[in-house]
Parts: sequence; C-alpha cells; structure tokens
Amino acid sequence: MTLTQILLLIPLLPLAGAIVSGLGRNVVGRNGAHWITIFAVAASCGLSFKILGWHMQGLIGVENLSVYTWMVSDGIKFEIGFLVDHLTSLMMCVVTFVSLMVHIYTIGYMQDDPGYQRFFSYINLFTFAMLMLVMSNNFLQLFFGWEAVGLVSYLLIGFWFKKESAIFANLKAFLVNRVGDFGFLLGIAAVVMAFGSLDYATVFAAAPGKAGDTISIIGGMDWNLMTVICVCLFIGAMGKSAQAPLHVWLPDSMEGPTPISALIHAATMVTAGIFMVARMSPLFELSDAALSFVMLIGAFTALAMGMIGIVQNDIKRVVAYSTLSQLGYMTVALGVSAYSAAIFHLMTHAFFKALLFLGAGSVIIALHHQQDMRYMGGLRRYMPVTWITAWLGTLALIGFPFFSGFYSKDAIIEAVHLSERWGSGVVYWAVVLGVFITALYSFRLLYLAFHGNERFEVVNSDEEHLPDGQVAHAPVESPFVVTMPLVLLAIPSVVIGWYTIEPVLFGGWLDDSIYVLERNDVLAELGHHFHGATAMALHAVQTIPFWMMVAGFAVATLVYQFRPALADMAARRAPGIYRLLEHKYYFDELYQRSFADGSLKLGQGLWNKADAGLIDGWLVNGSAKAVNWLAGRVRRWQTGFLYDYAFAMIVGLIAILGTWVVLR
Amino acid sequence: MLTLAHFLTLGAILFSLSVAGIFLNRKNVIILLMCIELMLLSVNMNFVAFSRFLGNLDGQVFVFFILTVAAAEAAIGLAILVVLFRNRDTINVSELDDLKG
Amino acid sequence: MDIPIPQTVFYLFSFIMVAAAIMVITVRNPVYAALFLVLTFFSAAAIWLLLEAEFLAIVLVVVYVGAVMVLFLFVVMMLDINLAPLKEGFVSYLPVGIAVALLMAAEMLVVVWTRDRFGPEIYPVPAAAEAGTSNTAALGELLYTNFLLPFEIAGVILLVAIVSAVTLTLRKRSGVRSQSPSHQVRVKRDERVRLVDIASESPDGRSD
Amino acid sequence: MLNSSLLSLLIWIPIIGGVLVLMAGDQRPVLARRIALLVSVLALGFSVPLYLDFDSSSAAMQFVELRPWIESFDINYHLGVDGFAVPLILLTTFFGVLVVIAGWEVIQKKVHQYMAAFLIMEGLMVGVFCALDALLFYVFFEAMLIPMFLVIGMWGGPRRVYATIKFFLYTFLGSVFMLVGLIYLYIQAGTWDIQSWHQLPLSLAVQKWLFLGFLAAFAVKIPMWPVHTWLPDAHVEAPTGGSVILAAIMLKIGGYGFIRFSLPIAPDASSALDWLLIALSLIAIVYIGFVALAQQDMKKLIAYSSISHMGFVTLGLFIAFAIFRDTGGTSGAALGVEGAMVQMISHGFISGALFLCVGVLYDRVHSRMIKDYGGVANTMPWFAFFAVLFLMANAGLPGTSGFVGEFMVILASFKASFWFAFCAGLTLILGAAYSLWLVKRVIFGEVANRNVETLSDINAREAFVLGVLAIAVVGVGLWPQPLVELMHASVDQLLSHIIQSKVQGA
Repeated sequence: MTLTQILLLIPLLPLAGAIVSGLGRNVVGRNGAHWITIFAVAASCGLSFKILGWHMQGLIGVENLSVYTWMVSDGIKFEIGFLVDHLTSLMMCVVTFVSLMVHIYTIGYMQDDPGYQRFFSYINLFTFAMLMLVMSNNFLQLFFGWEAVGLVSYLLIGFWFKKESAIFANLKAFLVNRVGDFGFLLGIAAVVMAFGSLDYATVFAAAPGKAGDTISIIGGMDWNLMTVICVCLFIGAMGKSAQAPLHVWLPDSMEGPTPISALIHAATMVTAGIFMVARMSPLFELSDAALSFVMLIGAFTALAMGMIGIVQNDIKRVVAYSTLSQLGYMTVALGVSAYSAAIFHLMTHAFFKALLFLGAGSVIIALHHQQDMRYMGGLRRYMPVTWITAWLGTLALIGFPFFSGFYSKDAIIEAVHLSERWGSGVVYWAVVLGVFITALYSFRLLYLAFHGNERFEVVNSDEEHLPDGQVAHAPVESPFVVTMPLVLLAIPSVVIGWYTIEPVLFGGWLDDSIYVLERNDVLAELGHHFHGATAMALHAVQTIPFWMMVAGFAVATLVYQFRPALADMAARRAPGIYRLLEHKYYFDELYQRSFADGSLKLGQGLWNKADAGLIDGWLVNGSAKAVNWLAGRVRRWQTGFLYDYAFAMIVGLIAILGTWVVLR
Repeated sequence: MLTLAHFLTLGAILFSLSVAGIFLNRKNVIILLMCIELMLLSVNMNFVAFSRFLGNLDGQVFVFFILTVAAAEAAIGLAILVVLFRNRDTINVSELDDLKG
Repeated sequence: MDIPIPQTVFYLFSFIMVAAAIMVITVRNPVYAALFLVLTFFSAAAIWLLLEAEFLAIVLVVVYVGAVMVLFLFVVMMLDINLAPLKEGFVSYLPVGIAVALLMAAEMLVVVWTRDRFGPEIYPVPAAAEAGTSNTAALGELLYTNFLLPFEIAGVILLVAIVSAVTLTLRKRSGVRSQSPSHQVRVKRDERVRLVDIASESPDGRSD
Repeated sequence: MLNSSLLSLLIWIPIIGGVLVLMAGDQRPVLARRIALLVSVLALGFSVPLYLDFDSSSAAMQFVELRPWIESFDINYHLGVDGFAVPLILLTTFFGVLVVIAGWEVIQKKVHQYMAAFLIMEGLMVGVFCALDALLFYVFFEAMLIPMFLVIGMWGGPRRVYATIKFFLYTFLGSVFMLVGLIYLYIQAGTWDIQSWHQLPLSLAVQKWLFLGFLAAFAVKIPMWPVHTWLPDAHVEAPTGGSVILAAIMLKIGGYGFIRFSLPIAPDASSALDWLLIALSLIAIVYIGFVALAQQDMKKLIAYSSISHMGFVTLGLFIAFAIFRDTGGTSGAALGVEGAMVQMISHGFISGALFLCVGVLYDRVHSRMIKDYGGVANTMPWFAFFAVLFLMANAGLPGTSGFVGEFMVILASFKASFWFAFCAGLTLILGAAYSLWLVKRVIFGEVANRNVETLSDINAREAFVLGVLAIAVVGVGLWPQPLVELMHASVDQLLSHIIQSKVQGA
C-alpha cells in the first residue's frame, strides 16, 4: 500500500463504519454496530501509530499529498489532500486513541439506550471529521473538518433529542460555533485574496513576503493584512475552542452523553482551535498584535472560567469549566509563541481530561444519572477504580510534579514569564492565579464526589424517576468496558509528560510544522534552563505555581473536607461575587436577551412592519387599492346608456379631428 | 367644374347630419341604426369619389365590402332588436342600462 | 347659356339627398324615416353614377333599397312600438345635436377646403371613361383576382349574418305539440312496451 | 443527426408528452401518471447526450438550431446552449422526473391536468434556457407562467387566488418592462439575435434604461428585495410540486436572465449601477435572513431562505464590477460568477428537497405550521435524517452543495471589499439560526401531539426522491469540479466581454 492509500484509510475507515452502522442500523444490530465501529477506529488508531512510528524512525518526512482536485475556479486550485508531519501524526494518535477509548467506554455507558447504533455511528463520524481536520493540507479541507466536527457535535449534544435542554444546548452550540466560523471564513477569504491559494505550503511560503501589506477596512484606515487574517482565523478558534466570549456553548454542551463530553468537548474537537493556530504559526508569527490578542483572550478565559468552576454543582459542568480554563492556558501558550507548549498541553490535557470526564460518567452511571454533586459523597468505598483514576486525573490536571499536566502547564507558565509580548506581565499573574483556582475546584470535585459523607439515600425501589438525593440501588463499580478505558487513559495521564516533554518541547519534534521567529522563541530560551524532566519536577518546589497549587489544595481540603460551612459563609459574605459566578458573569442572559431575542424581534419587526406592512401592505396591495379606487371613480362614466357611449365616441372624434386641423 | 372637394363636402355634410341624428334620436334604436347606415353611406361616398379621382378601382372594391358588412350588420342589428323587443317590450334606449358599471 | 349637365345633376341630387337626410333624423315616425332613407340612398346612387361607379350605384339601389330598407320597414311595422317616449327630449337635445354636427362639419370642411388639399391641381378631374368600358367587368376582375380571399370572407360574413339572424330570432314555443322524427326513429323496445307483472287471480276472486 | 435537434427534442418532448397526458383524460389517472413518468424520463435521457457531447472548452454556443419563424419581423427559432445554460437545463430535466414521482399518489384530483402542466412547464423552461432569439425567449418566459398559474390556482391552498394573482401580476409587470427593452434593442440592432445584441454599442444613458428594464423582469423573478413578496405567498399556496419547480428552477431564470441579458448587453450600466445590485443583494441576504427567523410557517421560512440564498447569486454576478474597479483585473471575478452559477444549481437541489420534505409532512398532517409539529424524529427517523441533511445543506455546511456557492461568492466578495464579505458571511450565522431552529422545533423534542404520534415514516417513493436529491447535494458538495468545469470557458468569455466598455462605439 502506498502512503496515500494508508492515509486515506485512516479517515475513511471510521466514515465507512459510521455509514454502515448508521444507515444500516437495523441490519447490523447493536453488537454489529459496536464491533464495526470499534474495529474501524482501532484500525485507524493502529495506522496512526504506525505513521507516528515511521516519523520517529525518520522513515517519512513531511508528506504533502494531494488526493483529488475539488474544484478549479478562477485559476485557484482547490484540492483535497493530506499534510502529514510530526504535528499531524501526533494529533492523529491523540484523536484516534481517545476516540478508541471512548468507543469502548460507550459499550458500557450507553448499553440501555435505544439509540445505541446511532451513537456509535455519530462518534465514528466524528472521528472521521476530526481526522480530516488534522490531516488537511489546505484551508478548504480544514474548514470542512471544522464544520463537520461542529455538525457531529451538534448531533451528539442533542443525542437525547427528546430533552428540551439538550436540543436547546445543541442549537446554541452550533450557533455560537457559527459565529466563530463566520470569522474563520472571513479569514480564509482574506487568505485567498492575499495569496490566491488555499494550500498551506503555498500560503506559508508566501507569507513572509506579505508581512507588511495592509488592507483598508474602514474608510482610509489601513490595517495590517496579517493581523486581519490572523484575528479572523482566531475568531474561528475562539468559537471552536470555546474562548471567551464565545465560550457559552461548552458548559451547556454537557447535556450530551458523557462519552462525547470526553471525546469532543474535552479531548479533541475543542482543541481544534489550538491545533489550527499552531498549524498557522507561520502566519501568526507575522503579527504581534494578533498574538497579543490571542494571549489576552486566553488569559481571561483561563482565569475567569476557572472561577466559575468553583461554584458549580453539576459534576460535568465543573469539568467543563475546567476544560475552558485549560483551553485558556493553551491559548495563552499560543499567544506567547510557545506553540509546542500549547500542543504539548493539548496532548496531556486530552488524556487527563478525557479520563476525568469518563470518570465523571462512571459516577453518573453508578448514581443512575444523578449529576449533582450535592447528592454524592463517599463514593470511594463503592467504586475504587473510578476513585483512584479520578485522583490520578486530578493530580495531572492541577499540575502536580511528575504528572503529565505539570510538565505542560509549567512550560506554559514559564514561557509566559519569559515572553516580552505586550501584556504578558498581567497574563503571567493570571495564569499563576489560575493554578490556585484549578487546584481549588479540582479538589472540591474530588471531595464532594468521593470523600466525606454519603449525601444520598438508597431506597431500593424500582421507580424510574426518584427525587434528588435518592438512588434506587447502592452504587457499584462500573463494568469492565468502562473501567478499562479509565485505566488505559490514566497511564498516559501520569507518565506521558515526563516521557515526552523533552522531544516535544525542546527536541525539535515539531520543528517541521511550527514556525517561530527567533525573537519570539521563548521555548528555546526555556530550553537553556531545561536539564531533564526529573530535574524540572524537582525544581518545581521552588516555584510560585507549585505553592499556588498547594494553596489551592489546602483551601479545598479545609473547606470541603473539614469545614463545609465555610463555603456557605463565603457565599454569604460576598453575595455579589457569588451571584456573578453562579450566573457565569451573565454571559448567557446577555446573549439571550441581545442576540437571540433581539434578532427574533428584529426579524418579526422586519417581517411585520417592512415586509408585510410597507412592501406588501403599502406598495403591493396599496397599488391594487389605488386601481380599485380609480376604477370606482371611472365606472360612473359607464352609464350603460348607448347614447352616452356614442356621445363619448363623437366627442373623441371631434377632438382628434380638431387636433389634426389645429396642428396641420 | 366638379372637383373632388365637392364630393368630399357632400360626404362631410352627410356624416355630420348622421351624427346629429344620433344625438337627436338617442332613444330610438331603429333610427339610430338608420343613422349608422347614413354614416356608412357618407363614407362610401368618399370612397367612390376617391376611386374616381385617383383612377383606382380599389376604392370601389372597398365600398363593395362595406356594403356587404353593412348588410350583415343591419340584419343582425335588426335581429337583436327583435329579440330585445320580445324580451323587454321596449326599444327605448334609456331603459337599457345593463352595462352600467 | 349652356347648362353644365354634371353640375346640375350633382347639385340637384345633393340637395335632395341632404334634405332627405335631414328628414330621416327629424321625422317622428320611423316608417317615414325609413322611407326618407330610401330617398337618400336613391340620390346617392345617382351621384355615384356621376362618379362612374355604375355597378355600385345599382347595387346600392338593389341591396339597400330593395332589401335592407324593406327589412327595416318590416321590423318597424312588425314591432308594436309606443312612439311617444322615444321622441321625448328631442327638442332639448336639438341645440347640442346641431352644435356638434356643425362643429364637425366645420372641421371637416376646413380640412377639405383649406390649403387646396383636394383641389383640381392635385386631383385633376379625370376624363370620362371611353364608351364601351364596363365598370362592372373591371370591378369583377379585381374582385376575383386580387381580392379573392377577402371576397370569400365577405361571403362567410354574410352567411354568419344569416345564421345568427335566424338563431337570434328563432324561438321555442312551449305548449306546442310537434313530432320529432329523429326521436321516433331512435326509440328502443324497452321504452315502447312496458311489461307489468300482475298477480294472477285465483278462481275465488282473491289474489294470493 | 440527434445532436442537431437535441435542444428541440428537449423542449418539445415534454410539451407533446404533456398534451398526450392531457388526452389520457380524467378517468385514467394511472395511465396519465405512467405516460408522464415515461416522458419525463425520456427528456432526462435526452439530456444525457447534452452533457456528454457538450464541449466545455469552448465558449461558443453549441447544439445550435436556426430556422426562420416570423420572417417579416426577423424572428427566428434560434436555439443554442453554452456553459451557463447546460447545467440549468440538466437541473430542469432532473427535476422534471422528480416532481412527477413526487406527485405520484399525492395528487388525486385531475391527475392528467397536473402532470400535463408540469411536463409543459418543463419544456417551456428548457426553452427559456436555450433560446437565443430574444422574442423566442420572451415567449417561453411568459408562457411558462401559465402552467404555474394553473398549478397554484387549481391544486393550491385556501388563499390560492390571491397568491396566483399576485404571482402573475408581479412577474408580468416586471417582464413588460423587459419587453420594451427588447423592442428597443430590436429597433436599434435590426435583429432579435441576442448574441448580436451583445456586440451592439450603446450609450451609457440607453444602457441604464435597458438595464433597469431587464432588472424589473429579472429582479422580480429571482426575486430580489424589495420585489420578493410574491414568493412566500406563492410558495405557501402552491402544491408541493409547484413549490419545488418554482424554487428549484423558476427562480434560476432570473439569474440566467442577468447573465444572458443585463450583463453582456449593458455592461457599462451594470458597472455604473452595481452598487445598487450589491446593496440589494446584501439586504436580501441579511434582512431576509432575519425575516426567515420570524416565520411560523415552514414553507414561508424556506421561501424566505430561498430569497436570502438567491441574494448570493446576484451578489456573485455584480461583485465582478467592483473587483474590476478596485483591482483593474478579472482575477476573483470568475470566482464570483461561477459561485453564482453553482449557488443556483445547489439552491435548486436544496430548496427543492426542502419543499419536498415539507410536502411529506403536509401530506400526513395537513398543516405547514411549525407549532403543529415537534418530535417528528421519534416517529419518522428516516425523514428526520433527510430533513436534517437538507437543512444543514441549507445552512451551508461544507461537504454539501449549499456551501460551495456561498463559499465562492464570499471569497470573491472579499476581493472587492471586506464589508461585502462580512455582510454575506452573516448568512453563516443567520442561515444556521433559522434552519436549525426549525430542526429544533419540528424534528427534535418530545412528540408534540396525536398527529405526530401517528405519523408513518417515508415510503419507498418518497425515500427514492429524497435519496436522489441527497446524493446530488452531497455529490456537488464533495466534488463540484465537474459542474464548475462546464462553465469555465463561458464565464471567461463573459468576463472578458463585460470588462470592455460598449459606450465608445455608440
């Protein structure tokens, strides 16, 4: 098999799986569906690792392959093809591996659901779309994958389409993403205008030559072309990677089944924006303004969204806000040109956040779809595997030394520290404070869910819907298909940082995909201080972030393990802040009132007043009425008497003749 | 010397008279029909005169056709008149205003 | 003094014609009106003879006077018309009618007599036709060659006029008994004979 | 031999077939349906050689037929196609088959007349696309209204009389202005040949009047804001097949008219007035997008979304002039014109499919109101699959045909101005908003009422029609090259023609 064929197989196998299990769902049955889809994903995962292996052995380099010509218009060749470099192969492995884990997990999680086959079809389709996105060698295919993952995300958030909240959330997710895509598409249009091509290689090669170009947007004011392109593209990333203020969809997307929260809304799709910016590094590097913008947005998201996580009670929402916050970290890394650090954090985050989500899902199954942490507690006795893996995931998330999250997050914080970009001083303190907050909400979650007293009652009833705080049966550890992915994800969550930091961040693994200007290259500077992963972890004890994390741990332990009353007291003491956090800074209310209701009202107004009122009522029906009125006047001349008609004829005759006589 | 103008004048006078007739007898359909015949006659007069003075027989052919049509018209008109009278018991035009808008 | 015969004829018949036309539009009785119309047509025919349109002159007399005007008279006499209301308002319309007619006549005369549009210079008086030329033959030749199709159409128009006049005036009287041969021929056996089942009577006179 | 009269066959087979169907009479609906299907498939079959034998490397008119028709006025029966007409003719014959199948058992009343009306309309529409004689074009253009008028008037909804009269008067009023323009051009050029008119030099003032005359006809047809209000009414009252043809093909005639008449005959006026057209297009895209959001009636919603999408067609066509002025070259303009063409074809598929979807629901529940539905996915999963697919295509999802045209036009409009692209791009949000809100209210949710509970899923016939359209929509989305390739040469020729001023020679 040629390389192109292998590369084609990687996304097409999941697509085929999706089509077979989706359209032929009654033919293949439940078991057929999961076997087919899992085989497809496993195969593409195996092939992805094979590609990664070839890259590591140096058997293949940067492979830029065209599959077919989508369209040729106006001399611009739109092609579909694959760009496989180190960044791509890394992403392919992360995507397919997490996807495989989620597929297996789903067998357990969705076992009673009537839409079993449909679900497998969707997640297979998602894998296809995500692979198309990361493997693309051009903007068009990138946008295809970009929207296709959005589509599958839409379908999966609304998977339980009878639930009003779910179908509200999926509509919201799609529309907010569309706002981002709107910017993204403008960015792509700008790229076409500037470069006349959508091919990465062509564009990136030509980019330095266009660094000084300007574009006029608002009469007379010239904007730097690269800044416009990059800001537009980044708006797309803000939508997909849920950066404030386009983050509002992600918490709501937790209405979907938990496996997809892990796969789409933690590990893969939401990181597409990060991946995209890293991929576009040759463009972003040319615009300091755009990078500053990226960094500030990321910092705001990292800090502000983490704070919301502290007050949430829904276990999945806490993890979701944590995801937002971590995505903010990645964005900050992009903003300071530490693209490799962003990708590194993306990878570690994919493992530990998927783990946390799946762990949360395991808890939710055990409690029969109870997601409110106020009705949990003490679960460690019932579900040891979930408990331990959740601990490991949490330690990775807060950045405990030696765990994967430590390496990636610490690298980001240090990179910010070293950066000289405009605004990096403030951002540094924001991300450091973020560490405290991360630790606080993470341990809050652990304590509320697994430790302390049981805040639920086992009633041993067969009722379908029990009131909050009651469960039908005592919680038990989830089945093997659920715990196995937890364990398999826990392993990389713990070790992958230690194992890969050196090649990914400092070893030049990503040098063939990422371009950094020398003056921006904070990671190179960081590399001078790097003396191995172990040394870095040991050194951490002397750094501020470590003590921030410890402080977060301490506060969480104090409040949630020993003095629960303190939390309520804090809420009472600062009601303003509490309410602000509980209402998520009123973003939802604002958007609902201004954009959703506003555009509906605008639409109704335009329709009733302008369309029906002015155009139809006034112009169209008005002219009909005018004709009617005029005819009503004129008809009085129509007396019906012959002699009146004759008279009119004769008068007309005389008039015509008279005119002729006078004129000639 | 009889010039074309003489004949045209005769036609004009005849035409004007029939117009006046239409005015004066606006209620009597029969006389109205007669006035129309008069009008056609005046037109025919002009045709014949032109035909003679231009030395072209086409004008006379035209008169021939006008006569044909006028005959047909008179026949149908009178038939309508008969039906009208049978149905309405009158030929008074001022009572016929079904076309009133 | 030599009396110019054409002029004399022209003025004489013109006078009769105009006078008769005035009578047509003013007399009360439609019968008189029709008769004056006949006179008008006669005079017109005479003038057409002067214009060497012999065939048409004869046709005018034959068709109009002989047929159309008789038709008029028939209708007028057949219909029992109350003449009184038909002449109402005659006097009140008189001024308007005269004014309109005068205006129109004036306009037309202006056209005819000004700028010498139809004077002898532009339309010289043609010489009289040679003896032996037949107006009828010439006309016939034209009609059956150049104007053949219009001529056919004229025939169709007349046919349509006949048919329509007949259908318009045809009426079905109710209560009149008449035979319908076609209906009689098409009759079927079942319609002609009706078989009725009648219960047979038993000897004791009771039906069972 | 076949190719020399192929276009005539494509025009007259459906028309004669329609007459045959009419002769089947009211008593034999099955026969009428079968003949109609046969005829429409035959027409589709004859359009295959049209595609295969069409030489896309040439911009010249092909399959030309030229016979005198009314010699005293130099009117000819002159047919021919180029890269603009061929895709539209293929679209027409394609939908000719689909509407016959779609109306198979749905129409029970006067089947023969229904089928005949559609077949005759199909022939007339093909005629519009291949007429090269202006008067012939005009005859087809107007004649087409009659079957549509009858279809809406006879098989339409309760307010059909209002809708038909509005439809007819609107379009007729517009085309009367065009007729004046055509007659003027005939007097100036001494011929009705459209291609000669392209070369006719005209002063700017004359061009402007002509342009406005054509605009009146084609803007109503497309329709552009603010002469669009006939469309929602007509769609709402029309039977499903009528809506499909109206949306899928008839609207395209407006766009085709711009390409065939306005742009090449009056290029200077088009250039001088392009601001007007671009402004109206952008208003259509944004304003109508908002209006669509507020609709309560599914058909109205789709009708408004059609108007919004057709805004892309006019935008793509007239953006070319802004690009000429700004950049001095044609680079980017072809993208706009080809985008407009692709948008027309794609909109044909998508809006046709959406109206069929509404028809499927209407046949079962007899309501088009959104509030009467909810949770349709519970009882009609296959229908839900198709409906979501087509609505996603309507929202311009990449991988479906709806994306391709919009994408090309947005790319081209960015060349002209950032703000054009900005306004046009808003459709990404608005289109998704009204399409997916419709999905939420109709397809998703709990079963809303008894009607929805008793719904039966689509039958094989409906699945076939929707499936064929789904393949078309996805096919064009994944590989638009064969479609775009057809018109390269014609687009290039059009652009090199309209970039030159015609004023000098006058």
